[in-house]
This record gives sequence, C-alpha cells and structure tokens, in this order.
Amino acid sequence: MNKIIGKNSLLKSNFLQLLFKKITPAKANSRVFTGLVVVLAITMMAITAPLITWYPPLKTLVGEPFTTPNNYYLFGTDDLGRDIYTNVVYGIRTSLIVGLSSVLIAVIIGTLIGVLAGYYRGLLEDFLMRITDMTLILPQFLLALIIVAIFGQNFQNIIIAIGIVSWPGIARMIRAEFLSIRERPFIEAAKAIGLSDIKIIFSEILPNAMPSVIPYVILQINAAILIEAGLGFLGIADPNVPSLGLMLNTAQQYLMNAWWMAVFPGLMLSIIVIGLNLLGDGLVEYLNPRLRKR
Amino acid sequence: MKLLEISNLVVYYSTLQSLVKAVDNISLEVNRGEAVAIVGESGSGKTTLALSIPRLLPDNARILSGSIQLHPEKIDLTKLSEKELRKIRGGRIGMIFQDPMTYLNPVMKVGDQIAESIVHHQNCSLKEARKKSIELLEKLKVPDADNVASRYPHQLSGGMKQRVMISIAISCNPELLIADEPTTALDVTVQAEVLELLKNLIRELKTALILVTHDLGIVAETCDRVAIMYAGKIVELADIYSLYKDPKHPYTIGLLNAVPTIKESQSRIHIMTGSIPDLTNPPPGCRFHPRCPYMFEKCMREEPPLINFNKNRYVACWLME
Amino acid sequence: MESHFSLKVINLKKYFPVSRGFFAGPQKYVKAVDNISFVVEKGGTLGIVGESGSGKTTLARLVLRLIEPTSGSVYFDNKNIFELNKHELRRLRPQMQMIFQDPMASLNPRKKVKQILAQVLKLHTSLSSEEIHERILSLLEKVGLSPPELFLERYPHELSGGQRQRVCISRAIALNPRLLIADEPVSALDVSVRGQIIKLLLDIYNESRGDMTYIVISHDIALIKSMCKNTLVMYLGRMVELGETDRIIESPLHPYTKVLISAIPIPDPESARERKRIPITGEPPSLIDPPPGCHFHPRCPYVMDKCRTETPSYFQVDDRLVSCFLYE
Amino acid sequence: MSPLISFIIKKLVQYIPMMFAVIIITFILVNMAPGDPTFILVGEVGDEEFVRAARARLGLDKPLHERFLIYVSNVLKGDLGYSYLRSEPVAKLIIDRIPATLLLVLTAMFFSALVGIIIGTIAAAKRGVLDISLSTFSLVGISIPYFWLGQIILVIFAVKLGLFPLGGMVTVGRNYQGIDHILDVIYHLVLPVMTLAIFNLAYTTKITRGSVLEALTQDYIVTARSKGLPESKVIFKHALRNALIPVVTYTGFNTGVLLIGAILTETIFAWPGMGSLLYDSIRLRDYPVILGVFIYGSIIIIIANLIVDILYGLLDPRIRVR
Repeated sequence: MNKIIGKNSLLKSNFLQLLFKKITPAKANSRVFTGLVVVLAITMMAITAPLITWYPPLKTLVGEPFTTPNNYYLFGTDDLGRDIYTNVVYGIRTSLIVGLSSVLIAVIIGTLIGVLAGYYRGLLEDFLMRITDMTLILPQFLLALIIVAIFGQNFQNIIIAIGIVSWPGIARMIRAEFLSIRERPFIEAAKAIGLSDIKIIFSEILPNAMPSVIPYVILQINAAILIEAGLGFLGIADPNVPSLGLMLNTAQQYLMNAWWMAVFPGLMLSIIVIGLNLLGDGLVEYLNPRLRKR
Repeated sequence: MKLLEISNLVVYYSTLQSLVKAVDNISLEVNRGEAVAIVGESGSGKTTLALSIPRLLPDNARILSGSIQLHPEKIDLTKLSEKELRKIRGGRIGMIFQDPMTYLNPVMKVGDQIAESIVHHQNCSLKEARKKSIELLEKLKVPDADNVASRYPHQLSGGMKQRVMISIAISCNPELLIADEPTTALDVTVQAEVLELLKNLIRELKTALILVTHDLGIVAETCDRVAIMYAGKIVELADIYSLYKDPKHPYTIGLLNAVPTIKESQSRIHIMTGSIPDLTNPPPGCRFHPRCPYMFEKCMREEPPLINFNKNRYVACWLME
Repeated sequence: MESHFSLKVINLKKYFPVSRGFFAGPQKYVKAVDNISFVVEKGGTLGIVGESGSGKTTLARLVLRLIEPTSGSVYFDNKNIFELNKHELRRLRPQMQMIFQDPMASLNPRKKVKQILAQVLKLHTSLSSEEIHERILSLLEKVGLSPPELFLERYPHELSGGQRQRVCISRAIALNPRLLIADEPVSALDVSVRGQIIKLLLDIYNESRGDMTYIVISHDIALIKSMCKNTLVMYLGRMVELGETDRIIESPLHPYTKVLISAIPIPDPESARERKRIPITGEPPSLIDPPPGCHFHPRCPYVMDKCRTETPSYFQVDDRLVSCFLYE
Repeated sequence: MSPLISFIIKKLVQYIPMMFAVIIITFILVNMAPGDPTFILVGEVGDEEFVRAARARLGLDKPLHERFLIYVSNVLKGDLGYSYLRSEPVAKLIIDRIPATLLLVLTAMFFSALVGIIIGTIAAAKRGVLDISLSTFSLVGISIPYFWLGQIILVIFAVKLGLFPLGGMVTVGRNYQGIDHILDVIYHLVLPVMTLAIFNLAYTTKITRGSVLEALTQDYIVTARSKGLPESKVIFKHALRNALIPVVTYTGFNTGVLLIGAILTETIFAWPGMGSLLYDSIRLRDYPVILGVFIYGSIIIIIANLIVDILYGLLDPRIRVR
C-alpha cells in the first residue's frame, strides 16, 4: 500500500527527501510517510470544507430526516434532516482546531514549566514537579469535563479546558529531556566557554530535546481530539459548532434504525486518530537514536 | 594437544547500507590449557571472532564460511544445531564479558544467576546448585559469599560483579574460557586482582583461555600466545616472549609503542598516523598500508598472507618476504 | 605583587548532599573533593591521578568553577574565581579551558564543526565573520585537521574519534587560554590514535613557551608521566601524595600510590612476571560511607591502629607531600 | 523495617497529598465558576427553602477560607452533597454504582493484560511472522475511540445479529438467582468488556512486544544464552521478567484511560455504573453528582497508581532500595 501512495503522491518531493535523507529503518519511515499523507489529506478536507460540501453545516431539514445514504446525501441525514456528510467535514475542522489550539496552550504552559524545572532544579523543580505529577495523575478527561460543565459549554471553554489538562505530560517530557541533556558533556563544554544560560537553553538544549518532544506533541494532539469527541459524546459540546462527538451522541438514540448516523462520523474520527498515531509513533521510532542504530 | 581449531572463518555483518567484513578469513588454533590473547582495537573484529565460537553473534551477523572445530571429537561448531550447541555453551565453553553491570540480569539475585547454569548443565537440584554457587564465589575470594549470593547486581561493586560473571563462566568446569575485555570496566587496582584470580583459576582448572583485549599490558601478564588483529585480519601471531621482544608487523610495533608506559621516558611515544579503516570499504592490498611507515608499492595491490617464518611465528607483511 | 603562581587552590571542598528517604537519619554527604590544596606555577604542568570515584573530575570542574564549591578558594592570577560575579567570570572563561573525556559527547550533535568553533569566537572576540572564518581554518590546521575546508561542514558524527577530539582541542585553544585542563583526554580513543592526541597536546604546550598551564586528569599514571612534571594522587576525594611525577613512579611513598603503581600492567612479559605485586584486597569503598580515619586503611597492607581513627595530615618527605602516618 | 515495607509506606505518604489535590482543585474550580457557586454545589433547584438550608450547611455565606475548611471536612467525611433531582446523597449514589464499573474495568483489564502479554511476547520472540497483522491490529485498536467502537459492536452483535442483549446488566423482568444470575451478568458483560478490552489489548500487546524486543537486545540476554539456556527460558525467564516492568507501568497508567473508557462505554450499553450516572447527570445538570464522579474517579485512579507503584517495586529490585 505504501508503494502506491509513494508513487502517486505529490509529496515525494524534495521536502520529504530532505526530511528522510539519512538512512532510516524502512518501517518507521513508511509509517511516518503514510501518517503524513493521511494527516495532510484530512487537513486539506478541513481547510476546503466549504468547497467540498453542498449544504450549510448544522442547518436542519436540508433533506428528509433519517434519509439513508444516497447520491445527494452521501452519508445520509440525521434526525433533524441535517446532512451528515457536510457535518462530518465541518466536524473534522472542529476536531483539528481543538486539537491544535488546545495543544498550543498545553505546549506553552508545559514548556515553560518543563524548562524552569529541568534547567534550574532545586526547590523550584520540586514544587513544579509535584504540581505536574498531581495534575498528571488526575483523569484528564473528567477534569476537562467538569471545567466545561462549570464554566459553560462553549467552544472557547472546551479548547481552554483541554489545554489545561494536557500540559503536565508535555512539562514532564521536556523536563526529563532537559535533565538528561544538561548532564551531557557538551553542555558543560558550553558553560566552559562562557555561554549564558539563555543561550544554553535555547541553542544547545532545546534543539536536542526536539526529536523526543515533537512526536509526543503530535500524540498529544490526538489525545486532545479524542477528549473533545468524548466530551461531545457525553453531550458536553457547543451546540453551535459541528462536532463529531456530538453527532455520535445523537446517533446513540437511533442506533437501532439509523446506523449511518454513527458509522460515518466515527469512521472519520478513527481515520484522523489513525493518521496521527501513525505519524507520531513512526516519528518516535524514527527520531529515537537508540532504535535507529539497529 | 589441540582444543579448538578455527579455520578460514569469515563473518559478515549486514547493516542497512552495506556488508561489514568483521572477520575475514581467520585461522587460529588453541591448545588445551593454553592462554591465547586476541588483541586489537575497536573494529578489528576481535569480539566478533570470540563471539562466533559459541555462536553468540547478534542477529545481523552471519558466519559465511570456515569452520570452528572443537577437539577431540572435531565437532564443527558452525554447523551444530542450536540444541547441540546449547550443551556446549556454558558447559564446555564459558564466557566472561566486558561490563559486568549490563551483562548480569538486573532483576535476578546473583546466586540464582550462577545456579541457573549449574542446574541446566549438571542436572542437580536448585538447592544443590545454590550451594555450589556459594562455593564458587568463595573460591573467587568473595568475602561473605553467602550474603553476596542473595544480592542483586546493582548492590555489588564492579569487581564483585565481575567475580560473579567469572563464577557463571566456570561453574561447569569448561575446557575453554572466552573472556571479552574482562577488566576494561574496572579500576586499575581491582583489575590487577581480578586478573590474578583469573590466571590462577585457569591454571588450577587446566582451562584454555581466549582473552580478547585492546591492552597489551594485560596480555603480557596473563597469556602464552598472542594474535594481533587489524581490520578483520590477523596480522601477527606469536608467543608472547618473542612478540614483545621482537615485534615484526609494523602495526604491532606501533601498538606496542602507541601508549606511554611508566617504564619509558617521554620521548618514546611512537605515533601511528591515520585512524582505523571503515570496514564496509577496507583499503585494498594490505589493510594497514595507508598508516604504515614502511609501505611500498606491492602493499597497495596485494594482500599479504599470514606466513610462518619461524617456529610459532606468523606475520602478514610483505616486509617479511 | 606579581606572583609566579598561575593557579593556587586552597582547602577546596565539594560535598554533594545525598538524597535519602523520609525515614533516613541525618543528611549525609558525598565528599567528592575533601580539603585539597595545591599550586601550579605559571607554565607548569600538573597531573591528577586517581581511580573512578576519587573526585578528580569534580576537582577539575571546581577549578574552572563549572560547579560551586562547598568551601575553599581557587586563585587564578591572584583572583579568587569564586568571588567573581557572573559577568567577570564570563570574561575570564577564555583564559581557562577544558578538554573532556568523550569527544563525541562534548560536541553538540546538531552543530557543524564550523558552528562549534564560530560560537566560541563570536562570544569572546569582535572579529568580523571573514576573520572568524580565517581563524577557524588556521585553528583546524593547527590541530592537524587538514585540509581544514574538508571539516568545516561536518557534524560530529561524521568524524572519527581522533578527529572529534581534535575539534574539541581546537575549541579549547581557540582563545589562547592560559590554563588548559584535559580530563582523560585519550581514554575514549582507540589505542593507535592516542599517541597522536598526546603529541598534539604536548606540541600545543611547547608552542606556548611557558604561557600555558596544563592540568591533566587521568586514571593512567603513565599518560601523566608523559605529559606532566608534577603529580597529585587522589583517593576517595582526598589528596594522598603530591610531588614530582618521576619520583612518585620511581619510589612511591603512600601505600595507595605504591599499590596503584604496582597494579599497572607492563607490556613486557619478562619484567611483568618478575615484578612483585603488592597484595591488596577489597575495592574502593562507597563514597557515601567512607571508612573513618585514613580512607585507605581497610585496603592498606601497612595499616596501624591509628589509621583507623585519625585522619593523617600532610607530611613533607623531601620535596613531596604525603598523607600517611608512616611518614609522621 | 524491611526495605519493602518502608518502600510501601513511602509510596503511601507520597500519594496522600494527591488526594488532597483533587479536593483542592474541585474547590478552586467551583469557586472560580461564573455566577453563584450555589448553583453548582447544590444543583438547579427550584425549592428556595432547600437552597437556603444547603447554603447554610456549606457555609456559602462565610469567607473563603472557612468555606474551604468546611468543604474539605465534608469531603473527608464522605459528604459530597445531595442530589436534589434523585433525592439521594451523592456519595451513596456513586458508591452504589462503583462495583458495576469496577467489574467492567477489571474484567477488561484482566483479559487484555493476560492475552496482550502472551501475544506480545510471542510476537517479539518470533519476529516477522505476525508483525504486519499485529501492528495493524495494534494501530487500529489503539486508534478507534471507545464510544464509537461500542456503538459499532452494539449494532453488529446486538442489533443485526441479535447474539447479545442491547444493554443493561441483567435481563429485566426475570429475577435470576445464584448461578443463573451470574451467567446472566456475564451474558450482559460480553459486549461492553469487548469494547473496553480491544483498546487495552492492542496497547498491551504493542508495549509488551516493544519491551520484550528491547530486553532481548540487552547484554544479559547474551549471558543467558552463553549459559546454554534454551530460548524459551531466555525469553520467559530473562527477557520477560525485565520487560514486564514497563508493561506494568503502562497498565497502571492505563487504568485512568480504562476508567474513562468504561464511563463512555456504559453509556452505550446502559450499564448501570458511574458512567451512566454521569451521563444522566450531565443531561439533568445535576452538578453535585458530576463533581462527585470526578472526585471518586480520581481517587480510584490514584489508588490504582499506588498499587502499580508498589508492584513496580516488587518487580524491580533497583527501585526498592533507592
């Protein structure tokens, strides 16, 4: 399958060759590649949503309720006569926006805390890591759920809530990387030539931490998308924004007779997650120097 | 009396890009009770050679041709089935590895790790095996052996761990002991002690020893014969007295003088130029020629064979012709 | 007052606290460097020898103030470097440089040779980028990486072990330091390459014509013999003997030094087998709970009652200092 | 004190602050909420008399720090408020539901861990044979969201094929007793457990395989082979024992994921556990119950992590000593 994608895709251009020019285990490489193709295709769908759909999202009675999939309504219609295909495409958009923006929040908080704890050590580290560990152990999903439940079910709150519950993992990861990299002799060498702390953090440590952090961040985007969908499935969502999870929530009541209401949104959600997992997992393997040696 | 006969052994590693000829057509004999050193730098193929005897090579290595015969039965270890070979590993051939920290199982008590081998080869109960393993440790002058046996590797010092490793290797009175850089991970004072133990042990058990090392100093004190390896080849083979007194191959000469010793004055450090060749693409002709001060035209074209020119001395160099 | 000492270390101590559990007793320390004093003249050479855990690397880091001491002082050109503020220290950095044990690990894997060297030069000089380029080329040439153009664009992993160590050396000497500390400069290298690096280091020293002070740290006293006039022997954080290298090797005074020297393998079978080795048992004890009194007493063949309780101070024997009651 | 016991006590001491953290976080969130926290602590209740009584009980008219103390002591006493809509104390409501949820979680965990470790180890030992199908299964298994997988399983096995019940924990209207009751529960348990276990199975298989592969590259494996041990012993005695350490960690870490999974799955199969309770409470805006589920859920996860930490110490002697 990879071969076909590889041959047909426009992507096998300079960019990828640059990225993979070093010898890599073929398997990790092809997984990263497949993942990248899936993720880019989905992103394209999300960006071009208005061009590839025919009905406005969320609009009711664009067709008969409970229409089975046909040429006009590719994925059928739901209980209120909304076009499922349109809502799925816009739902992808929502998923990606939530994934990216909440992880951005998490990355900012996580990096700040991780860097402070990992570089400066001492009491500050103890304090920050205690907090991080405590937050990490809490059920992220339930925490996000009560935050949204308490502060109100709107899109913004959902993004913030997911961002707030996602940072501890990133903070831990960055701290761990800092701890191990700062013990490496080249950091000592940098100190010996008189480099300032800021320079050591940003030009010596951070670039070396990236290979471990990037795949993790990608997997974190995945987790964020799943949290959003899960919240939607429990009915915690902004009713004014199309959401794959919310669609599955509605579908639950009609599982006996309108299977398509559940199948298509869930399928799309699964594909996003598979793509991101492929990409993230592949990158973990690809960028892990210890595995690469084999 | 011959114990082991390696003839024309070729071992390759396949990496993602290419094939690496780690051991290239090597022949070597080891007699009963004899201590033979294989000396070389990293990438010389010395460890590969040692590991190919009990076939403990990593997955990507392949014995391409040649044979390794164990006397007196003349069984060819390269052709033996895994099952047959398992009787020999740990039974007739014991192994000691470089870093006792990583080569011992971190979640098993050291006594059990020794006993495991005894149970497997000697068909005795675990209880007996435990008793034997404590005796072994005592033989290796481990103080409080009873207590040490019930500890985990991380609770022991480097020297103690290496003694545990040696106990495992000799637990079934092997005919051949293969030690791969057994003291590199240890401090000088501890190294001296462990070597002393090892030396006495092989004398007492009449075990043959193959000592793989990069340190010619260690060899001088423990071995009877030396094989010097360079880039997958044996370049010189001699008994130690003549080797140290009168090294023949330019590489051996270089190696003997490459590091300062406490005996000599500062000026004697001899400098070998260049660095170790890349084995995926070794130099043609004599592999040492790019670094050799006596290199002449023939060396670049033709590979010198290992020629016997005097009793037990073999040298692979066109200068000897 | 003009002093001819380049480096003066006085009662230097570094204790690392040991983190213990909730139910542990009083706070314990690893005394990695325990009350060490020495001087090195301007242009002098000092070897620090010791086994793993002797604190020799910690001592080197302290002398460069890469870590802060528990107490004590280091005078570099009559200035106590521990009293300098961040800014002053950074200005002093080019004067004192270090070469590390593992050249691969001490180079940033994501930087090219060119960038590694340019970083140092940019930080401490105001040279233009052309001048920097020129300097880099001449530096590489100087450490034997020629033609230098060949190495500019390479990453550390694209170099051999010896070449990497040459890059490290060129970084260390880029700003003409007056103190160069080499921490096990050859132990990570292949035997046949070691000679080249030792020679390079000696050449650099000789070329400086008495401007540069050398400190070489190693577990291998033979290496130190080939490079340093004086030697300091360390055991478990303490200095046990200090004196001229050749004299120490010829007639070691401290029992530990004796043991150490007799343990070194000699690549000559005849003398190796004749040699009488001083029997020693046991291993260096744990740094967390070192034995009381003289740290070496449990392994010492000449142990006396006193050694078990009292810590010997330094006794002068000829021109040497030794910390052993045998010389009281 | 033996090192193991002091290790366990040390762990207990470490985990107690986490429990407090849960309570503190809940308190902070409630008090940061826009509008009147009464709303959240008491619920959307019409009855003014009830609200006034509740406000007094919770000390909502008192200053913040006093309110905090009241809140903490209430929670520690097990008083999580009162669900007006269901006319029952929240704590009782939740505690009644916990066994059903745990039954689901533990059954799924047990099966997936058992099968996953076996398959994963075999896959690592016999590389190549199973690799592609297994990695595909792992990928898909990890990626499909529980709530959708549950729906699909329900549609296929219950709606279309009619093999299993549509939902619930027991057949309604038949009061089975004894063994029949147990069989009936198992019959109802199959689909939700399947939903939950697929993810965990995929994950455990993947982790085990990677971990065993990693262990097989370690030096001590060469030592084990040099003793002449048969490959089965090398793998199961030497490699797996070491490889289990990360597997246990991940399994522990996954308890949280699994609990959330159970909550979502219960909704689909009308399984009478915490999840169904949560789902209904969200629809009815029964805030005290939602908060209660959060607190109890967190505590379950904290306890699970504690257990894993202790297991970890049992498996790895290096951890215990430090």
